[in-house]
Amino acid sequence: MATETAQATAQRNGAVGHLQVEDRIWLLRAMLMMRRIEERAMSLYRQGKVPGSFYDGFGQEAVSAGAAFAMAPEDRLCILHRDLAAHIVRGVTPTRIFAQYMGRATGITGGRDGNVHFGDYRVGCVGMVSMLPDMMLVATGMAMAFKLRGERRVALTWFGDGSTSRGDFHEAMNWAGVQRLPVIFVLENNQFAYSTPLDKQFAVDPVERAAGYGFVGVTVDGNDAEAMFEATYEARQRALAGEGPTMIEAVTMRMHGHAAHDDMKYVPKEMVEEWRKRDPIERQEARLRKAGVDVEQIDAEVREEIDAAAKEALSSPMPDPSTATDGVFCEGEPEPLLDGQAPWSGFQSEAALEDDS
Amino acid sequence: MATETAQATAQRNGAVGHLQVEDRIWLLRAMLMMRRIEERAMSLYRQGKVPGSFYDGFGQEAVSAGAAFAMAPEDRLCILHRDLAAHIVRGVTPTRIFAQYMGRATGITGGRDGNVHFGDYRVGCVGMVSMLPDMMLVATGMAMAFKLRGERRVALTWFGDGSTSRGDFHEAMNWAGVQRLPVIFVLENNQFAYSTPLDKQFAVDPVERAAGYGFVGVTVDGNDAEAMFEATYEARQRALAGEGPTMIEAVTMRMHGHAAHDDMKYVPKEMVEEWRKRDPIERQEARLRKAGVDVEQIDAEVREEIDAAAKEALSSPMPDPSTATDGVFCEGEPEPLLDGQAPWSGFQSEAALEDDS
Amino acid sequence: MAPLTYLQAISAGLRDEMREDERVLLMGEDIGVFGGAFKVTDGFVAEFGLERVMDTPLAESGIIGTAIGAAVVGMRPVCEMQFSDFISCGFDQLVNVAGKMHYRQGLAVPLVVRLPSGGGFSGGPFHSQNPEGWFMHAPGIKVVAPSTAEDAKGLLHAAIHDPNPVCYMEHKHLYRRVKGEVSEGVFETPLTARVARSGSDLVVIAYGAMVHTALEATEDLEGASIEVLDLRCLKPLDEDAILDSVGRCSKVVVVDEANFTCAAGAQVAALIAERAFEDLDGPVVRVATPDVPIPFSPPLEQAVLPSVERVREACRELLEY
Amino acid sequence: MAPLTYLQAISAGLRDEMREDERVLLMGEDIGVFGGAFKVTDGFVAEFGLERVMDTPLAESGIIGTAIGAAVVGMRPVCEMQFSDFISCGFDQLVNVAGKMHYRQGLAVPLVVRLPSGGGFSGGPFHSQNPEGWFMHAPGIKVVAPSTAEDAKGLLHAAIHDPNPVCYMEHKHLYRRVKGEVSEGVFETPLTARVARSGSDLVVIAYGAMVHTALEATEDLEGASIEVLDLRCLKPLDEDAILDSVGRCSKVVVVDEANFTCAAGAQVAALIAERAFEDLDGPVVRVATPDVPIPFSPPLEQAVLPSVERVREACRELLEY
Ligand SMILES: Cc1ncc(C[n+]2csc(CCOP(=O)(O)OP(=O)(O)O)c2C)c(N)n1
Ligand SMILES: Cc1ncc(C[n+]2csc(CCOP(=O)(O)OP(=O)(O)O)c2C)c(N)n1
Ligand SMILES: [Mg+2]
Ligand SMILES: [Mg+2]
Repeated sequence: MATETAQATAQRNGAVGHLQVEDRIWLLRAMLMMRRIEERAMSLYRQGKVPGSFYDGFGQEAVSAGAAFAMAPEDRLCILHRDLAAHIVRGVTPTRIFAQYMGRATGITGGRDGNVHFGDYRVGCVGMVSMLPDMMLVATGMAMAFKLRGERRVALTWFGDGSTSRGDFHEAMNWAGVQRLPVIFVLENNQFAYSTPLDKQFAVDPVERAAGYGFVGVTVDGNDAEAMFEATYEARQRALAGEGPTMIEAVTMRMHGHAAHDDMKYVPKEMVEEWRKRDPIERQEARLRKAGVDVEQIDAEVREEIDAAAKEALSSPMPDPSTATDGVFCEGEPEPLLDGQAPWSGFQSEAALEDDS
Repeated sequence: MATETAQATAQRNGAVGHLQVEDRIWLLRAMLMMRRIEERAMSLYRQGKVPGSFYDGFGQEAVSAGAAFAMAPEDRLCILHRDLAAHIVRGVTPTRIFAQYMGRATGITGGRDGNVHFGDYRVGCVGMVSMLPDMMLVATGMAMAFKLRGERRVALTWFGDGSTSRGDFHEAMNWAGVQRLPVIFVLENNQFAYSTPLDKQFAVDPVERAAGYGFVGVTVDGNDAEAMFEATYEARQRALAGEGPTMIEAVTMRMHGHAAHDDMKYVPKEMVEEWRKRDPIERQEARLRKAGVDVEQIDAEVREEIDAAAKEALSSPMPDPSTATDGVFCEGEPEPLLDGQAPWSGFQSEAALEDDS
Repeated sequence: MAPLTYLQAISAGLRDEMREDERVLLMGEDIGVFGGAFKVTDGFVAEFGLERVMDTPLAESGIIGTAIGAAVVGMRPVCEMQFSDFISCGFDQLVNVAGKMHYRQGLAVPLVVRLPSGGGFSGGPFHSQNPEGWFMHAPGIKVVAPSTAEDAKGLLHAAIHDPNPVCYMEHKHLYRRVKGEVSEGVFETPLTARVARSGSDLVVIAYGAMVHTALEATEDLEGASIEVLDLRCLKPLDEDAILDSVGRCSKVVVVDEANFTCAAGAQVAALIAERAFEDLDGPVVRVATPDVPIPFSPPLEQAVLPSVERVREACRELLEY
Repeated sequence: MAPLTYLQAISAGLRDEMREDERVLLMGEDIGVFGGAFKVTDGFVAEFGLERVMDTPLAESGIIGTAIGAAVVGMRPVCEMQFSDFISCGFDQLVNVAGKMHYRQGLAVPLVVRLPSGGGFSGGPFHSQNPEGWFMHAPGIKVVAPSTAEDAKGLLHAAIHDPNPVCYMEHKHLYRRVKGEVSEGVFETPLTARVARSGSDLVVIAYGAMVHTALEATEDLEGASIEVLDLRCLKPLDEDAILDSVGRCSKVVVVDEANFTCAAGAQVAALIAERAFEDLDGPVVRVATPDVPIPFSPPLEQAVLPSVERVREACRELLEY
């Protein structure tokens, strides 16, 4: 199986134009939410309100927004540390995200885990561990269960260029290929792993390896939310059709340092300049302006929502120290993963059709 | 980089005819030694003289004999559990091998480790651990040191089809590719991993993956010792020329069970029959008969040597229990890896040339 | 009631759970068509099919990691490590992903990892390890270690029904050497210690294979009344049972087969030194394998593994204290 | 003599060893161009070049495994884990390949693994662990844990010159908080314990960051004379020093930051209960982090890590015993 661009496959499958204007607005909104939340979180961090360190995905918003947008409520996701928009798409509220960053009792992990290390099982997500890319195997295992039970569900996870060097990348890719599982691997190639450039991680672009595992690898402009949606949509169709996994390489750029403390001296200025011209949000805004949408209005709404959310989170309580050792073990019945929000209009129409029949 | 057969590259590099008759006899002798030692060890096992379990490489003798034969004294090897001929080529005596199997004080590990889990650092080898394919990383690290120090040396290790599923396979392949290290990875594809057939381990032949790591992958008839030599010879030349790693897939068949206890019910009879016709030793014998060599004589000599070795090993002492806890830590200066035997006539002539100059 | 070997009891337990609950999924290397390196799942494919008795790739991190994924979406995976030694290759997924999941985000990981462990048959450094101590030290993981056929089945039931990751230590040396009456059908052994023999002069605390070593070593010690406490569950540790035995016997020998430093026995001895100090009439004596890889050759292996003689000697000395 | 922070002392030690011995090779993620996540190797590339200060792929098994290969052919690799937590991903290579190599075949593995460990700064469950107990339980591996700047440099020298695999536990919370006089040039700290403060009524045994907690907690305990023993080397354990302190003080509190069960402190307490029983005038008290992942939020983290107050309380109670 040769590598192909998402566009190419898109044409082949005639899978273009899945997005209505409302969907394209949703994508913009999700990306704006991510950016505004992270901007605000960064200033809260500088004010000492966010403990530990802080990681963001500035400039990469399209990767998580576009991919998550193509996933159905019953699908399951492992969201990584540059993928805040995916949490938004699934229905996690900004208030709980701020509370999470600030280690409040009302955050997704209730202060047990930090910053971006979270996932809300109530919306079908399993929170990432720090060890990269361990979640590739967890996602593969979820897909394995779906296949065993004959369920029409797909698992998806993101992972970075650096984490492709870890053994778990290989064990997951190989396992998913051997068992032809309904799983989507989104490689977030943002040019760096902390300070380490690509050529120290691999001699050949990892998307080329998909074929060596027996499935499709596609390369997508990771700064184009709609292209990300299309590629993920197709990957999901393949998975549902029993054609196995897909690896999607989203080519993008980490526009901020690895974490709050990192001044990224090691990144050539020109490189950042180059990529700044390809901002995924400006790109989506331009598209929607052409379509006559008032994007300023949307940003204003987002900012308002974020202000309110931050305020609410700031006034929410810290966890009670007396609960610090609770819940190491589960007692009683395990909580099931619940379905998440799936705002793409296509799902509603599909649902409608099913209701009719 | 596309995959190619050893024959093809052999022609291209005009690298044929490296083997003199004496070399081809050496290859036969090494394979015969391996087979006769393992036959004898198996009967010693059945007599209860070999503790634990016993693994052999019946039918795979060409893989280790041919590859090891292409390595120079100063090269370093990690030999695996189906590769006894490689120990013979490097100069480990049958007596010490029998003593190793029987857990005697005079075995390579002095009874500390068992059966095939050994390697003699005095002949440039690092003994395998059971965890597969951990030694791929150790070999890669040796090659890394050679490159850092600007030494003209190559590291080589073998590993099985099943062990390609482990993360360490990937971490080693990737690391060696990124750093373009002088290391040779010999994939011993013997159709099974214990009872597990290939299609449960990978969807695509792993040799196809070499390109995805940025280096050459070649497929060789693993039952042809001379083809194994040629492919390894070329790989070593590439490594010395700074062209990085090579992965050699030796296609062969595990003709016995995984270990002494395994009746291999899970292997189709016809498959074994098919492969029996391709016995690597008979093949080498046929070649040498054509060349007028008295192969029966060679086998007779080997049997004699093996008889004497087994006898000597049987009379050698068991380790002293009072030493059981000695040597967990190294005290004093580490022992260096020493050079091994390298019987290929090409090395002698090379050496001769150097002496002249 | 039928007399079963320890190994047959594990098989019977697995079969019952597979029949009772279709969420139970067996995963491992060579467990399907071949029936497992030790034949624990022999014949399972015929009854349950290749999908539920899954021959996996040779990839321990993959086995644990995918099992975690299956567990969080409602399966009840039971993973077999071909030898417990190989869990080192799946260590990260087990301690970091499975062990910390529920505490971090309230998501349970009902996962059982079967770990054929222990030495005594010339398995050598890589087929004889007792890794339980590593997992006792990893938060969020339970560890059980049956010593009898009955408990092998009962603890397996408990482990599979537990909503948490459980390391099920099955001692290879007991597989065929230990035989006993095992109740038919499904029953559960509580995650608590068991008094294997009650006594009043001294208690030997052990688990797994060492319970049998302890019983044999103390069968007849010049008429002394020796209690043997079988821990059965190492994490959480049954502290009450330990303190109760020590309170009644006042002298303690703690035995484990694992390497000495930071072993389960160290935790047990430390517990006693802190919480039963006043009950003690002598030092808390430990018998364990020294900090050495398990050698292959019989005379060497016998020299390092805790023997009946060593345990008897330790008890005799302590009785005389 | 110049006052250096704990972190500067580690850097100085590494620099000295790099200058002294060209076989010394530094390997790790982001240690070269970037100078390391904690800037321990800041500026090293300029002096030693990219080859000897190697930015590796993101692959811990690869780092340990290739370092082993380099070590057996004569290099002296010093590997940095970006956080000690990530050693779980290189666990197998360290315990099975490096740890057992010399015993099995007489081949030494002179390898140092630098493990930035410990909590106290909201690092959360994956950036705060203290994994030393796992490696104390693995034969063939040494474990050192400096608590002062002087020892940070001296123990690094000892570790790099040791022909065995050594886990060098550097506590992140001490990096910039601890400062002290450090001798210039190359010197070695022996792998033995150090009396941080001598006393006669009670001894607190600790290592790493907990040494400072212990010193602060016992500075002024109603005039009681409290000894603080800094273990410095956890494997091999300095048993003589421990038994000597206990012999003189008769009361012991063992403190470690690691999770309670099977921690280094369990081994120390068990040692005392077996070998110093007659010297004891009270229970062997332990203070450690309970068996819980280290939570991120400050009030939760403070609640689980051993605090000055908890240690003081434990000492006070034991003194009254
Ligand atoms: C197994 C492992 N080793 C080291 C780290 C420390 N670390 C955190 S993020 C990071 C870089 C990750 O790079 P990449 O995979 O490209 O993801 P990105 O942050 O660029 O999205 C590293 C080395 C880790 N998280 N996991
Ligand atoms: C990491 C690891 N897991 C499991 C095993 C147990 N085991 C020993 S040999 C073997 C099969 C190996 O198959 P392959 O790699 O093809 O080598 P072969 O024996 O066929 O030469 C297995 C599963 C092991 N040695 N290492
Ligand atoms: Mg990246
Ligand atoms: Mg094989």
